[in-house]
Amino acid sequence: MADLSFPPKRPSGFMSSLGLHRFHWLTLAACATMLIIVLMALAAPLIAPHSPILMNPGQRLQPMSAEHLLGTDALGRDLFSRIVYGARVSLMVGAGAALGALIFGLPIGLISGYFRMLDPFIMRVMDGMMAIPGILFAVALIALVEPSVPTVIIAITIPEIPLVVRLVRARLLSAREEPFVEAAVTMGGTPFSILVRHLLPATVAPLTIQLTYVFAAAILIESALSFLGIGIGAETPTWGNIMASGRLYFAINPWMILWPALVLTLCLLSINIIGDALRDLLDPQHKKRGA
Amino acid sequence: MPTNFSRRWLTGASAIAMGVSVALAGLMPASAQADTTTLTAVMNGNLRSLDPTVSTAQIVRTHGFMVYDTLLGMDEHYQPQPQMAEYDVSEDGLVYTFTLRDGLLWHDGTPVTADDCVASLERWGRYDSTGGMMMGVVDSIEAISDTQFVLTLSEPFGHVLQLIAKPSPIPPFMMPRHLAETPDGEQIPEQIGSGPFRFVAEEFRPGDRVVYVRNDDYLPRDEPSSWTAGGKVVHVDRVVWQSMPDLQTAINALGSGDIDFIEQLPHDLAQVTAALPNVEVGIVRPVGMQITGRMNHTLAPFDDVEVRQAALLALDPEEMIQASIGNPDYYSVCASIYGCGTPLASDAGSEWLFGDGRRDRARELLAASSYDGTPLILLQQTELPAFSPQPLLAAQRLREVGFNVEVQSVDWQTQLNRQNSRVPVSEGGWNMIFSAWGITGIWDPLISTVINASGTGRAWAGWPVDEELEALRREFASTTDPDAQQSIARAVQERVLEQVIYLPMGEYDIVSAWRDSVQNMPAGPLTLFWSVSMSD
Amino acid sequence: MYGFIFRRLLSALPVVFIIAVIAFLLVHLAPGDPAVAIAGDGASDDQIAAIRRSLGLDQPLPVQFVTWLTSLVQGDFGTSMISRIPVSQLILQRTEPTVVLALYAMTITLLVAVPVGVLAAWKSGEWVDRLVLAMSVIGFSMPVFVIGYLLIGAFGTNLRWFAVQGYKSPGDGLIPFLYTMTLPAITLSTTYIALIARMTRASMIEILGEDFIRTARAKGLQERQVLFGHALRNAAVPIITVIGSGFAMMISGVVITESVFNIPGIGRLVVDAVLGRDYPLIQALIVLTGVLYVAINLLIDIAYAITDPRIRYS
Amino acid sequence: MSADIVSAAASTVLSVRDLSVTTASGAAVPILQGVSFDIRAGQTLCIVGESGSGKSVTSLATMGLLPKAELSVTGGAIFLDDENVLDASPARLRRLRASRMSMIFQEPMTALNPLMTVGRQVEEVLCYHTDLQAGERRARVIAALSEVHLPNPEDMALRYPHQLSGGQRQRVMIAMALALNPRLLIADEPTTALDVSTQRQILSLIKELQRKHETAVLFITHDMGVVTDIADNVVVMRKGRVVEHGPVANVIQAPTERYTRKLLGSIPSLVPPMPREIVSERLALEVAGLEKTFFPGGNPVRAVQDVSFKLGTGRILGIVGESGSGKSTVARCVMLLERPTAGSLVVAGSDVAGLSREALRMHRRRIQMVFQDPNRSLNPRRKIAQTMIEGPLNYGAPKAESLRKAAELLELVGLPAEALSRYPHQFSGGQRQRIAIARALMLDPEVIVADEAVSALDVSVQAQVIRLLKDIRERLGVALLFITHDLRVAAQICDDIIVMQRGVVVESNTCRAVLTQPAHTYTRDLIEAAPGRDLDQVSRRWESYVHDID
Repeated sequence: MADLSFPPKRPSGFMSSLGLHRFHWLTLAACATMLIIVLMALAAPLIAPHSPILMNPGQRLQPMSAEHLLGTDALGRDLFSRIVYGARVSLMVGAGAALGALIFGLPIGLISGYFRMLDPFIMRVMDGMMAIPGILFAVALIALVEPSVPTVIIAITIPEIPLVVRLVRARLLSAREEPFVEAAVTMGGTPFSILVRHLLPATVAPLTIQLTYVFAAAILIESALSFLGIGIGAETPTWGNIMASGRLYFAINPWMILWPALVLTLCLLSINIIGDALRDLLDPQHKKRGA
Repeated sequence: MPTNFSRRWLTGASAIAMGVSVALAGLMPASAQADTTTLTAVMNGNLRSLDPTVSTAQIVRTHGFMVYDTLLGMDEHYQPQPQMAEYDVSEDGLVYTFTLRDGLLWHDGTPVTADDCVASLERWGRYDSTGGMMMGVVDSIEAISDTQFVLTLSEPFGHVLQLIAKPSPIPPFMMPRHLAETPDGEQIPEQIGSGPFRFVAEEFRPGDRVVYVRNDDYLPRDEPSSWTAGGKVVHVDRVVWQSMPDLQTAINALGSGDIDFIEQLPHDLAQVTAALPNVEVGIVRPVGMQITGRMNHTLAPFDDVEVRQAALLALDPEEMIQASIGNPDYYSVCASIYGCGTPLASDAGSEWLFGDGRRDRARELLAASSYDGTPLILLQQTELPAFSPQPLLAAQRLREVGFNVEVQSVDWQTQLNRQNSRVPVSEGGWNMIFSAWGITGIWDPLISTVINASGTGRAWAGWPVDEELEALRREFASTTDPDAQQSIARAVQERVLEQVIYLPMGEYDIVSAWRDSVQNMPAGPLTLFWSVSMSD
Repeated sequence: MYGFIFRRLLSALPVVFIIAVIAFLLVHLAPGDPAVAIAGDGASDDQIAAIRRSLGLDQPLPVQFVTWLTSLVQGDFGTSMISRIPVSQLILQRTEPTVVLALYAMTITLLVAVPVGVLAAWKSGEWVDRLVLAMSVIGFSMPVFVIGYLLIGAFGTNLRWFAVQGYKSPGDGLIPFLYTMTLPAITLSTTYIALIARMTRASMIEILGEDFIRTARAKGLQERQVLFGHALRNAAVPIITVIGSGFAMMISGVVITESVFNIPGIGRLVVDAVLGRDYPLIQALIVLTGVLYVAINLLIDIAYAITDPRIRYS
Repeated sequence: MSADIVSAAASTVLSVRDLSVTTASGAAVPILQGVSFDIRAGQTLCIVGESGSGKSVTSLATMGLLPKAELSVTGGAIFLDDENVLDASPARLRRLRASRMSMIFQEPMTALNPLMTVGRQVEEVLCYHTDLQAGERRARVIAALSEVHLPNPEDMALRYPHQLSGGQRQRVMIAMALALNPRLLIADEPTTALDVSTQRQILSLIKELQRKHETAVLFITHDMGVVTDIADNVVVMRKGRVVEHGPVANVIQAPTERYTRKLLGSIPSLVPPMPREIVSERLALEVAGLEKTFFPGGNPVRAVQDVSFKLGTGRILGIVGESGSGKSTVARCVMLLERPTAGSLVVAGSDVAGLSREALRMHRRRIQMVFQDPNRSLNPRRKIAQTMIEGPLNYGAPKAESLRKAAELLELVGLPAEALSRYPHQFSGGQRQRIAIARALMLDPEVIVADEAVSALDVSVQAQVIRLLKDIRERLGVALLFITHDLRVAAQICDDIIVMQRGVVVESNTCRAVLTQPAHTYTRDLIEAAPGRDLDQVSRRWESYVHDID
């Protein structure tokens, strides 16, 4: 028969496509930066020369020196050590928000996309949640409850949930129309088996991409909340509250804000670049469209 | 403020090419109010509530002194002086007769009557805790004519005049009767006083700006101005309180001439601010603020005096104040719970605050005490820089002597909310807070709410109970002899420190900054806007 | 067309109701007591209890909700618990600066982002495109307040080209307005420019791959006409949609920008209201921004229907 | 084929000489190699070839519309009236477009700007290339629209593309292309997306206008039938090269190349083979009074009305009709992917129309489906093995046994068993459709519904798949409901045919009867409109070449 010629066996599937040769150098640099930041967070006690919380009122507002690489803050705490430890909470907030958005957004999105009866109600509630600006919600919730790492994560996560729900639902609705899903129906698939085998996998790629952006957004919002004075407590260093506490001293020593801002920006830049790379990788159609 | 704007614009324009600036300056709007002098000030805190009889917030009190007047004023020697009224005391010290000055008018044009003042005093007595104490011994207050009223005591009380003259925490401001009779719990509906400034309600934007204009009908006394006493002569047409939540922004604005005065400068920035051209930095409030730590006496472990003592001994007042103020020029440390250098100041009980080996004693005391290692909750407010570092430093020092501490950072309003709640720690309660009290609010044992140890709702958050201390305060109240007052004050101080009613953690000056066009800023227990003038 | 608008309006109603419910619950279920905030530091229990009674905070929650919703429907937002000024008046006082700031920022955004996005799409894959992409990612990654501080430091304090803080309305004259509001507007628009330039690029690239663009080129049209006459109009729908959904983003930018530049707008009112526990004000602000969001997206849907005859005629 | 570049004769409008195109990025993969041909004024040259042959690239290169980032011309010349367009500046090229050469495209749906009235789109050509005043332009637009026989041209000019039918849109495209009487018209598969009757009208319109304006036409198509109907000369292309080139009569009647013969041999004949005997009286599927009404936006649309038919075991029943005739809705109702509004559905003796959800699931195994687009009917994330055994696993079959069966069935459809461990994207379109057929067989169904199952395939692959389906029917005795718009395909595979028009059955009979003695005018029109009626004998002559290995 004519079309029996097989194409050569090419690497297939997601894992093998992770071959590094497929990445732009920028993506590799972003991955390396994130790796360094994650390592910095994990090995903070080994890296930081000082305690991030021990104060020394006699050593306030010191300039950069061998003893204090980036100087000290208004309480005489070592700025470099605080930035190193700050990576912990900032990453935790990002990961927590991404995970939270996934844990709540995915099931709600699946329910909404699959059980059409509930869909109008769920979507109206989601519309209502979307209509309230995230920062307004977070500011209100944190100020009204109590600022702690979990509260901040919850306050940042909740406004992200509707976005995830909409994404999952939209993906599900379009996947339902795919002939291969109809084929699964004709082959006697149960709603559950179709959901697990055909619909859920279709949401993985867009969801992964979306979650990287949630991750970045969460870190950014945490810093904004700290800036407004309603973030995580001052004992726990976060990049946001380091900047917030440096705010008063911008005229004396702008680096108290600029160093953490630099690290924060680098981190977010890396996450965004990784998100874009994932999009190119996991959503080839999008790549074709060029975004 | 087109005038201000023009000035700033010209400053800015000098930086760019001359030709361009000349061309652009031609486009500037003409100054509409060039002959009006306006003093624009950035105050510490936002004026949200306007009722100075209800709120103890300092900004509301400052507002009170703009719009309202008091029967008596307090001069720089802490002495009561006639202001709206002259007074006369009977031989036995039980009958006080007040006679209003002639020509006093409310801002709505009606004359001030004795009736109004009686109602105002009664309202004050219901809200001010020390005022309430005095009302306990007042037999009657009655108007005997339009300009005279009589206050009769049922038993001797040594501080009637001081309380009526006191500038803190709730001064007895005079207002028309219909305002003074606003039901309890409600704020007065409008701002009508007899003070040197009128409040411009139409221009009030909470959180943004408050506008006052000179009260042209005000009759200043003839004596020279001294604190809240003497002649309140106003030389500016308008005073605008501009909110600037970001102090860095405020300093930028002062440098560019957008504003004329910053009430409270972060101490760390005093130097850079002073270096700005045409800007001066100084102290207009010679009585400063005391950093006050407070334990919750109703909850374990601080219901045990030995644990409280251990905590007090673990802390070093010098270091605590240094943590937020830094520059030694701007702070002082003393044992006095009445403020350093006040008439009643002494070093009684100073061994609790100073000396070597306190740390070790703290450790021993704690080890022997009932403390079981339960984590303490320290609230840290993050908004007001003067006393936001102390909880962090305290936590560090307390940990070093064996306490288990958790710091919870909150905004200022949250701290207020939580400090006023007596619930257990598990339900959002607290063990220790830090705040700052103006010296005028603590400068004698009677006025000072901080040492109110009645355990009732009239005490400040923390609700200490100490009958011996209360007995001393009552004794102080009824004593009129200055020497006896001195010795009772010493005893009170010793008792306060020994029982660790609260933690006096040093005193700081309030550093202000102003444009050099602002002249003769008056000294006072609060920032006052009479006497000041502006040059071009 | 009218049927379409009517249907959209109808579907917006339950959303508005849900916004109201969320706003009320958020404020009332959380701990925190406005009475304490009014009384200030050093207030006694008795004073606080009296204030609480006078504010109606001792009523059961459902009663408070019904009372609030009833007056809300009648257009009465209540009175600020803190300053005792009607909430509507407080909000009106603050509306102009925010609207002016937002419009100025939006003007800058559209003037910059759309041409830049079109350029990037046209030169897709070339260095201009990469530069635009890189700038947009950086724009996303910088906290708004850092951008604000950098701009103040460079153009305010150092070069003295612009004011460092404050608000001037366009009524104060064009030059004072530009002098004061340009830095805040740039600060606010940075993230937006990044977003919309990116969206424009993506949307344009998609449209430029469409058959009718090939038709337009086959007709011999110039690239300018192809890009702006044919492609941009078709690409506009997703761009406009982003402007709508980015509204929430703008609000968060406004909150920060107004704090940094000391602009007496809604953003700062939000923070003040929350920190002061001013329940009626918080609720009103949440409901109003929510309704505004719904309204803007409604308008965008209608604008969408107007640009696209396929919707208009169905 | 002469490779030497000679100056084109005076009457030659387009002369392509030795044109070579490669991919622009990465390794330069050749797309076109040494393509040469000429077209003279008033003549039509057809380029015919299967997908990937490079026929569209040739046309885009001529217009200067190659996507620069992807493809680049590496050699040769394209003379338009002695001017080498490859050397023309971008500005000159823009001038040439529409005025000297213009182009119409395959998809009239997407080739027009949806946000602009069609009149405005035609006017744009005049705006850019002429100095006419607004009033004159408008008159010219109306004239151009009436020249392509659009009714009410004044009214049409104000309409948006979505308000026109597919045929009308293509007429607008032609009006736009010919508005300035260009010397050359390039038509890239202009009728592929249209129904046969519309196709016939558009082809005659192009011929009419060509005769009127002496236009040279470069016509690109994959359909040999269209070629015989309109071409003067033919270029047969394959994998970027010209395989055969000459006057249409020569190429069709006496092809010299094997590939041309194979193409010709693959064309299904409109004359059905002799009917097969009915081997079993058993009915696999019986449909009676089937109705389906949709409610888009609240208004009822009766997509299918009173459709009844019987399908015996081992038989193939074709449903033919143009787009919108309701044939696919019938298929979806039979599969119960749509619940019918009314009617009965009896599969192997049991009525299934009103089954409960679980009973329905148990029923589904007896009737399976092959979808139109093999790219989308296999889950791209799942291996062939997973896709194949999904059905049996759903019904509780053991995995090992299912895998064995999958391997057997793959072999049956002509694929090796190791295909099981691969992903769909590793196969060609034809291979994927074979897999889809094998999958449908996994559950031993009584009936297979094939909805346009060969429409998306190249003609040579199509012939192979048709043969496979017939073969399977022969070996397994399964009944086949075959939905198609292509009468030629239906003629080759069906035992019986029902013809549908606007939701109703207009004719129903044996295949031979329907195609040789159509009773209904609609059927007659359909047969009439099928292009290349005289190809049948040619096609039969080269039938044996269909199975050439490429």
